[in-house]
Amino acid sequence: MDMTYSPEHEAFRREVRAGLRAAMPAALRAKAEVDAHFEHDEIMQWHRVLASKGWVAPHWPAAYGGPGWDSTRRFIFAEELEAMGAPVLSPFGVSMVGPLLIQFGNEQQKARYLPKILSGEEVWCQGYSEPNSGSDLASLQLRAVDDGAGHFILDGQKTWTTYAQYADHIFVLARTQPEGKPQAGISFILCDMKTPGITVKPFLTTGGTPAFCETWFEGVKVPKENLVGELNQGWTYAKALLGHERTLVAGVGISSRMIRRIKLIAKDTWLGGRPLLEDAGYRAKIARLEIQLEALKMANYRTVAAAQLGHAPGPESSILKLRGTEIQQACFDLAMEIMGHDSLSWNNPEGTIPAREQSIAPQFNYIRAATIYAGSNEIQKNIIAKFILGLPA
Amino acid sequence: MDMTYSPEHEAFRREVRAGLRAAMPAALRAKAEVDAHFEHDEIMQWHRVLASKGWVAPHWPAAYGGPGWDSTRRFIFAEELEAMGAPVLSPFGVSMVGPLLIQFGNEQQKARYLPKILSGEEVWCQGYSEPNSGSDLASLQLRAVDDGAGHFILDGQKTWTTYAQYADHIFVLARTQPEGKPQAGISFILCDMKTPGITVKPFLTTGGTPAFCETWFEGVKVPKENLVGELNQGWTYAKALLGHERTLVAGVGISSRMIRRIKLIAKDTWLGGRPLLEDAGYRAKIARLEIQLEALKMANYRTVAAAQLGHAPGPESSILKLRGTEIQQACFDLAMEIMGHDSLSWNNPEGTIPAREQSIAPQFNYIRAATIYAGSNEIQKNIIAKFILGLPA
Amino acid sequence: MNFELSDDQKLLVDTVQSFARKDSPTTRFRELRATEEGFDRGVWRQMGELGWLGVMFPEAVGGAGLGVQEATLVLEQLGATLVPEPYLESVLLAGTALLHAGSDAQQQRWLAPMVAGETVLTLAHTERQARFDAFDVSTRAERRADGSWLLTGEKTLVPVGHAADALIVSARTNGAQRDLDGISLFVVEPSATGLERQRLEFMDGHKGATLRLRDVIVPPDALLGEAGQGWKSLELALDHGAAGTCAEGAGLLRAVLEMTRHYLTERKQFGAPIGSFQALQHRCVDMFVEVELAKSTAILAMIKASAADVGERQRALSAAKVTLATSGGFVVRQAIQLHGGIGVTDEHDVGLYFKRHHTLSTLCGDEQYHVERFARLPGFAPLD
Amino acid sequence: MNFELSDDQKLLVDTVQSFARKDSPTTRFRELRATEEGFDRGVWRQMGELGWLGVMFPEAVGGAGLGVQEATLVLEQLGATLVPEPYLESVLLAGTALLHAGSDAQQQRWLAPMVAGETVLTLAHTERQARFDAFDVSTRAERRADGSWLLTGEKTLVPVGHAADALIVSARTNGAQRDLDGISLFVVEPSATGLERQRLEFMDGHKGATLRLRDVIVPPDALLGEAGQGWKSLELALDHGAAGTCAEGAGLLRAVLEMTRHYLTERKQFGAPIGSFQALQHRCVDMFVEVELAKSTAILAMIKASAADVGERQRALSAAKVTLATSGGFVVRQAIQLHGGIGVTDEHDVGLYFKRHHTLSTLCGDEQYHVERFARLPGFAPLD
Repeated sequence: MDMTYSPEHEAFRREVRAGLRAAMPAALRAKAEVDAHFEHDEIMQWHRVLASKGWVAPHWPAAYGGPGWDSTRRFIFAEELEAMGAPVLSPFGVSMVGPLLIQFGNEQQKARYLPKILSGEEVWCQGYSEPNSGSDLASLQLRAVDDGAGHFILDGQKTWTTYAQYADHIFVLARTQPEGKPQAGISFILCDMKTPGITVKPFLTTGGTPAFCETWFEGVKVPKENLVGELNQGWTYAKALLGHERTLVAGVGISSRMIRRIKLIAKDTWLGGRPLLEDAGYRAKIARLEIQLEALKMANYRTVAAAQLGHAPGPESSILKLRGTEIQQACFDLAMEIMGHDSLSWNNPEGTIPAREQSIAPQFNYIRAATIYAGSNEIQKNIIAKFILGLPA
Repeated sequence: MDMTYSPEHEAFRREVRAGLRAAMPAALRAKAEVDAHFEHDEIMQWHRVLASKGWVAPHWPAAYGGPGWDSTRRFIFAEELEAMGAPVLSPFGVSMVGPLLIQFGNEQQKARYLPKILSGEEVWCQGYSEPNSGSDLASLQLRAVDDGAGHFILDGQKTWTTYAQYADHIFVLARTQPEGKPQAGISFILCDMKTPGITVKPFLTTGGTPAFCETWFEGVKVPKENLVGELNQGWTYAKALLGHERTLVAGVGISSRMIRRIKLIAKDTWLGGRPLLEDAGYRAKIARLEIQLEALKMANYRTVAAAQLGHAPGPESSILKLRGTEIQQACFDLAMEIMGHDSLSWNNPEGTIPAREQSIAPQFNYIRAATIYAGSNEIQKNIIAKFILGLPA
Repeated sequence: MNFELSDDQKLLVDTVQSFARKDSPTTRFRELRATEEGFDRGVWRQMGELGWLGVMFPEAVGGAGLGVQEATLVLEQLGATLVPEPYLESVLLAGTALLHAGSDAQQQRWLAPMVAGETVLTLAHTERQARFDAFDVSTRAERRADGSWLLTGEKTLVPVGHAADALIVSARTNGAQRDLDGISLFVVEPSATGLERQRLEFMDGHKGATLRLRDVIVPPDALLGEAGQGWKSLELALDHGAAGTCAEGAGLLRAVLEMTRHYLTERKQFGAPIGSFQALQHRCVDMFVEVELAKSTAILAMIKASAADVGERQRALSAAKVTLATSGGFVVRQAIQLHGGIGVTDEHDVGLYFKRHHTLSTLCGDEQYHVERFARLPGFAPLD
Repeated sequence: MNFELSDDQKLLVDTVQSFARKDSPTTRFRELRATEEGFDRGVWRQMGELGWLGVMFPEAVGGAGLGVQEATLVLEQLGATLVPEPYLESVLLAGTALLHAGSDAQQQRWLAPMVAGETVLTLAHTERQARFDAFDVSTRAERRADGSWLLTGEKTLVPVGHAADALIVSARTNGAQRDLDGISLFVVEPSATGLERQRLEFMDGHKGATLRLRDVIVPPDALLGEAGQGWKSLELALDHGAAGTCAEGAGLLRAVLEMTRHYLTERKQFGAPIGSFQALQHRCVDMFVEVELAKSTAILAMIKASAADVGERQRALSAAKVTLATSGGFVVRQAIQLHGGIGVTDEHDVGLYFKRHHTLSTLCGDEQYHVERFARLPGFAPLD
């Protein structure tokens, strides 16, 4: 067992680090330095920068425009992105519908959609959850009815359609068969957001940003060629996607960067006439959190190393989302605690509180969603209890 | 709202404090001072001391030998006992079968048993749990069959019969009707431990003491007059008992004394060249635990004060066992932590570690039972979810 | 020992509760958080007329001559529906300082109109380097030849600082920066020249200001009490404020529990109310336990806030503040988790309670501050 | 980056695992804990013959010339069934000290017979006032005219102290009590006059002794390395020991999880296996998560225990020790809780694992010690 990277991988790290630093526009770099919040257009700007280097979709096969990296290189690249505090790309195109089309789409669909996902010309959003179908996603009710004239007619409502207001396309899970086992009657359909009958209404999160939308479909006419794979197999496709790139869901790099940020805040915060970072009690609090992250990081490395050897993810990989999101929340809890009175400030003009603290309070609120979205942690526990521990039903 | 006691109650406190101090034999006092473990015969010695003062059973009606105190006096008395680290009396006679007989027994039963419970001449144990009936107590299988000649014949096995090896009598829940709802076929039966067919086998707890026994019944012949109340109503009687004296289950006084003990240990423990009690980090750990106890203490006071006014226990009383036992465990966790290497010592000769630390390690192990016995904390939560929060089944 | 409310207290609580539920549901808070002031001076006046603002002040200033217990009982009810009027700041914090340190004339001038609901007050003590040590004062006040005072310094993130008709400002008249001695309290009116108020948004939707005092001149009678002797009054004000946060927190947490219980009963997934799933049931029970503990320590705080012995008072208040932060922190976090996605939308109330809880935990000393204070008090020593 | 075992490691692990499962189930531990020594010298000899005791030592003393990684892999397997032979003390702790500080001759004399399984060793560094600061040494050693050394002091609660054929004792040859400089390591044999060993029971069923050194005279060659320069070796020995506790703990915790999982599947109440109740399922998942984290940091410890950079080594080891204590503490506590009543009987194994976990968490520095050490290491500084 060893934790060193091969010389080739070390060289790769140096190369992408230098490449990323050189490529990042000054305005983004300035924001990254104080971990400021990135707006949608800044994220897309960064998307185009990465696209110009062919680095938008590390996990796509080279045939579709991926850089052809092995899994360790992909992990190193992600670590470097996170370490520099780069904007996080919208996952819906690059990480979700893209890989799904590569695996299950037909050639026309791939040719039509993949290049524009890579280039950033087209932005995607996801239509999974509905007001009455959250944890119980398979109960979804948005209907897609074959009109016998080459179209599906979509009727219903999606919610939590993140950044739908900026999206050119949406991929939806729709009910194409009302009878039988709920999972068996769902299809995966692509839909142009400009199609008549679609209404998007952004709503504020507790973080104060319009991250989510409600999206209504009323008689929305979608060409049948927008069906991905086979009719009524959408659930299978969506599930297949869930296992992808588990090592990224832990958010280890993001939390590492956050702990660094906490320490820098602590250095500039006063307690008893000296920097709070020098207080033994607070040092211990930060250390405990950092140790939790070290443990998770090791579980993550184990998964990465197994992937590099082509092994299936081990049981340790199933804890990554669960514990990773808890640690993300704990980071913001601790940051808010350390900020003291500053933590009460909300989106005030620059200079009210230090720049590095500015986006903490909104994120402290929004990060509560981390243990809810992408399969709530309770659902994750149900899955582990059943499929990994084999506990009786 | 106020937290002062009436002058009468304050006078009462002074009186019982002085009375208890004067009455406690020197050998017991010496052990209490360092919170040493009391053996069964020492507990019974203390029982007889209290009996001589009429203070064994504060909650019994005066007609049966209780001192006639109001609920606040009873609480004060318990506080004083706990504060002085007095041995805790065996509850099976005084707190369990005694009150049950007073409420549901007939005159002959009361006359036969109550005086000897008070005097300590007869020791009782409890036969509830069975190997396959723990949390699901109502599934118990020990049979009591009417032999048509004035007896029940008992066959089966009880377990966790605490201190059965010292007991003169046992009260059992026995199945007198095999059909129908399990709860409806259970009777409450008293049994002399010298009856032929009873076998008692003490077993060690993880604390290293033989606190528990397994008790087998093979053709044990019990006079039918030993049935308490009506046939098949035993479950109702046992349940009625559960609500009694909730304010004592929190163990607030015991935990208060334990926190004092932790501080005294911390004072005599070295860390970095000075007493550990002077270390800010450990002070904070102790303070956090003490604050948890303060909160519980207030919930306890609320229950006591409501009882004094004759009100039914409020919702706060249902948290007492749950949180009280968690705090008891946390006390021993912290004591062990503070003891450092001393916590590894196990029943070694005096002088190996300080006298005040001597019984901590065994209790640290045994106290794990606190969240299991008397209705595991999981069962408590089921009950609160259903009956207090009214959550759907 | 008695935790029942007196008949008078019961009447007061019922009235305030009925106002909070009927006249000030969270929709009113939502409307007001979008406004410049963040609260309604008309409602404030009404509170004055109903006597709520004066419960803890003497009759001489129009009060009812009751105590902190009654004021915190009012605040507990207001907390349940997030009533945004500045009761905590104006009554418990600034009010205490004026009551304890102010002369009769000063009380007539600044306390009486607040009791009547005509003005709002606030306490401006926070400085960046001080964190929660209110005695760490770098704002300076110098006595001028004519007896007036010259104030210089900055007070950060003062709740209600944007709207207060008078601000109680702590300033150092002598001693080193972290001395208990040498702290003085001054009443500063917003019209004072050299006073800059930068209006601020708070996370919980309340408003405030950072104050910059640049050679602000206040008249001789702006000094409350003796020069340099302000610490005891400031400390008491913050302790009363702490009791207020615990009381408001208790009201808030009960509402959060009820909201969650209700959601668990109504929301269906997998063909059943989600409150029928045992893991969520037990979580809700854990919340219930913490709410009862927070409520119990809030009662402790209400009772002991006026204890004659400072050690006894602070032991109770610190225990309550820590419990508000820890028990309450668990409750509001789990409340969002159990609400699922809807819990992180601004449309749902649970997030508003989450935010307000953070404010209440932070003001007047956070969890760590109070753990450490508790461990330093005389009552912490083991009785040998 | 690779966490697969090499073929040699795999063979070693399989052999030890098979021994632990087949030849040393917990029943063997139960028998031995009732004996005076607490372990079996015959089995120890066998371990020597199989090469397990020498994996991390050079071929010159009969070892395999591998590293700490292999030794901790052995210990991980032994931990799963509570194998009571003193591998941790003899190989990781005392062995490291001898390897790092001893001359060739000293290694031949004391290490070689241990590697062969003929003797057991232990490290005697604990003093009451020192807590986990092993540099806080009050035991004194004075050089006598003839070059021999006179040792005076007390070492408390030394695991294996009752049985060790040679003890590595830390003593101060100069400097103040808490100086890093001036600490020396001596080999003391039990026959030394003036050495009193009071045999002791440990909570986990292991045995040890408190050592009283009353003018114990040891020959000149009992000193390992340079006088006064023992700290680095002692520190390394304790770090290797820490890695050992984490590895043994990882084996132990996996066994505890499996035991609990099995019990949840078998035990029926209310007409169903209790593992079908969601609240208990989620608890078991929480245990699973913590076991994976403890295992992950144990791997980290195994790998970094021999890192050249002390800061890097200690960062990994302290993280692993803290995780062993916190994650492991949760696991063993919940294991007992989920076992219910049977879990607090001495008859059931889960209590034995609970006790051993406490020892492993405590030896070589407890949770708080390692949290603070982690926070003092250079790697803790924020990279600006």
